[in-house]
Amino acid sequence: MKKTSTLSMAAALMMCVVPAMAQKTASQGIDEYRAMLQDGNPAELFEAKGEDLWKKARGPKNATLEKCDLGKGPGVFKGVFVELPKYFADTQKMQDLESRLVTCMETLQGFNAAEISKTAFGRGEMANVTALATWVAAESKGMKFNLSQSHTQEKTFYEVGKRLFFQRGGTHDFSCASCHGEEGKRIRLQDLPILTKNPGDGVGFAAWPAYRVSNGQMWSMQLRLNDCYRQQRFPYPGFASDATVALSTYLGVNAKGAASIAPAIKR
Amino acid sequence: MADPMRIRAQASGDKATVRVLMSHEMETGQRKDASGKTVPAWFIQEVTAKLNGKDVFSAEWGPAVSKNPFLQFTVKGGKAGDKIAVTWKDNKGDTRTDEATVS
Amino acid sequence: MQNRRETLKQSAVVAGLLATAGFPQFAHAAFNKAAFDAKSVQDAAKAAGATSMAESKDVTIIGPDIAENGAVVPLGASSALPGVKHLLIMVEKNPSALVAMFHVTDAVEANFSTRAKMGQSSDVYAVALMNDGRALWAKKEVKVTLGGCGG
Amino acid sequence: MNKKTQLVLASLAAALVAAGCASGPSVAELNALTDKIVKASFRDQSHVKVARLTATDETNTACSEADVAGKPLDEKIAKRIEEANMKAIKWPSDGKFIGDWKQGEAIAQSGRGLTWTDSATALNGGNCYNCHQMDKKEISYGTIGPSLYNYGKIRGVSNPDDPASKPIVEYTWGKIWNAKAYNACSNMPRAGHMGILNETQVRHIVGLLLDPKSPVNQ
Repeated sequence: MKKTSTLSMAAALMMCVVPAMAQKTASQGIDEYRAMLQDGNPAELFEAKGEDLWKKARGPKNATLEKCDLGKGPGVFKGVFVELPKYFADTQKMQDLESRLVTCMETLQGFNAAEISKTAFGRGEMANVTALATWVAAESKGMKFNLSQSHTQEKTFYEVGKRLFFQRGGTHDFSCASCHGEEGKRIRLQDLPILTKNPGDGVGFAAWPAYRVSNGQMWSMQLRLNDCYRQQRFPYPGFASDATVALSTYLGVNAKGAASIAPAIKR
Repeated sequence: MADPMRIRAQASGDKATVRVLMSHEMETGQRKDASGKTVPAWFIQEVTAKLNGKDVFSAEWGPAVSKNPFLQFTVKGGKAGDKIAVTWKDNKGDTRTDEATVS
Repeated sequence: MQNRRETLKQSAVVAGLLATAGFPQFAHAAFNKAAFDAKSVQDAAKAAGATSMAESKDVTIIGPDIAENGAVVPLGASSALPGVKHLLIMVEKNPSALVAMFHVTDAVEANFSTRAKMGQSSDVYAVALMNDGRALWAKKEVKVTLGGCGG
Repeated sequence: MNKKTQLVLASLAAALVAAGCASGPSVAELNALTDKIVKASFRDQSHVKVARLTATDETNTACSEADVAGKPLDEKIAKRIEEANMKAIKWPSDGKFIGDWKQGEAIAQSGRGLTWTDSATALNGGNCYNCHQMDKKEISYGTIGPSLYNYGKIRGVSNPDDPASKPIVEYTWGKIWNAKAYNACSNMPRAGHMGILNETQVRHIVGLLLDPKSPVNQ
């Protein structure tokens, strides 16, 4: 059976003109809703918990995290968030905020990093990693993203991250770019940030960790990426795996100059 | 043990606006878990507040208040330096009190 | 000199006095189960003590026109009328309408905000329950949209 | 597994430096490294297997590569991909293209299915509203794809059974079944081809788009 005609193709193209007027009130309404939620972001609850966890002696070694080196020297937490992921010489690895916190929990406090990485989001020590990440991120609020690209691995991870971003697969042929490759698009009523360049202050990479009102959960960047991959119908990305760190590197480098608003409040 | 609340109280003129975030699941009792079992209701039922030790506010809540609840109220006569203490009690009898200073 | 038993007895009396006479305006702080179990706006108001209901311009309900997610819908109720005893926030189409009941005292303004769960688009109500038993209400419609990927 | 891959990578980088290659790894090396990282980072979860990534077809690999390069797909390859996908389209077994628009609307609304948190056996949704406007009453629609409001009406389909409507009816079926038959690197999933929707469901979606009584055409 032979199908398509150029005529129907032309018709398909013609319908691309979208009436935007009727939508205006809906998106204005949504904006108003979001504005109402800004005052009183429950992420503050997790922020407070994270700060407490940083200072508390815990784990088999009964130590605090106050000597943790998140990239700017032991104990420095201001400004580290907007420079991660980066290469760490001691672990010889590219690490994002969460994987680095887990490293500190292992080396300083004696926790088992592999065990933590296997724990489901929101449970046990993983929930503590998220709270810590929320607090550390909050300590860089308003600062601009500025990831290093000086180490070979930092450049290589950017390139790998770019390939992951455009990788089509799964049952739906989706890649990250299917939703985040063009400006001004929406899924349902959600605006989709373009992530191949700086999408602006507090958008995309500069908004997470964020509190999700739809499920009342605090979501770290690792969970954000994990759920993107889930909805892409991809298989399960390991926590702080090279793939998620490489993708974060790509997004973080692209976000250069964007001011962080993390922790944000999201749908 | 429940996590601490976040209380912000700000004086302006002759009153203080109090904003509270509480850490609580607020289970409706109508949700089912993965195995199909109903998750029992678990929610804050009573919220009270004291200004410098004197009762000023009370409310009753049902399970339809959102998870990790937000509350805002305005205390007459509240001024900078005053102590505001907020207490919640849930349907399991668990309770928590936190205090903040009006700024 | 008091013996131990008498001391106990006396403190029990003091506690009893405090409980009943301490703060009359907090006498109804116990959880009103009937009101929160009631299905409709009318039944919830009745269970909270309303004897009549009327719409009023002096009661205000604040909420968004559209909620991006029904799990968290910011709602506020207020009234400048004298004689308001309780302010109630209700969602008509929830399984039980009553979300929150705030007790108005001399110490606070009759102006409260919280956030509610909404199962679907619905009218939301602020109901001011007056000292004389009248329930004065205001309502507005809140549309709840399906966000995200519709999963 | 993290460490292992990164150590491999480190030695690769070291080798490149030793060879005096200051410009870093080549495109082929980066592609190979990405494949390695994908294999090491993703795992099976429930019914969702890693093979969904590693065993994907030329349509996806070629389009991904073009996207990374930031260039459109080579015309010849695009043509070959479109032809292969066109050939793979299954037309309705009973010749009936138009289903029940009401059921089509429910399928269009649903974004469920095929994630690792979905049941492996439940019927999947079509995800249509995620990207397209359809029924005008639904304000929560996406804009990744064009608006499909009045899809049939605009194309002059007043009776889908009329032979004059045949090209549009068939194009609509084909586009839903396998969008890549018409545009090799389309963002649109291949709903029938990849087993997202079954034949009956595709029929209902075609009904939603082309039935003059469907809210899409009001």
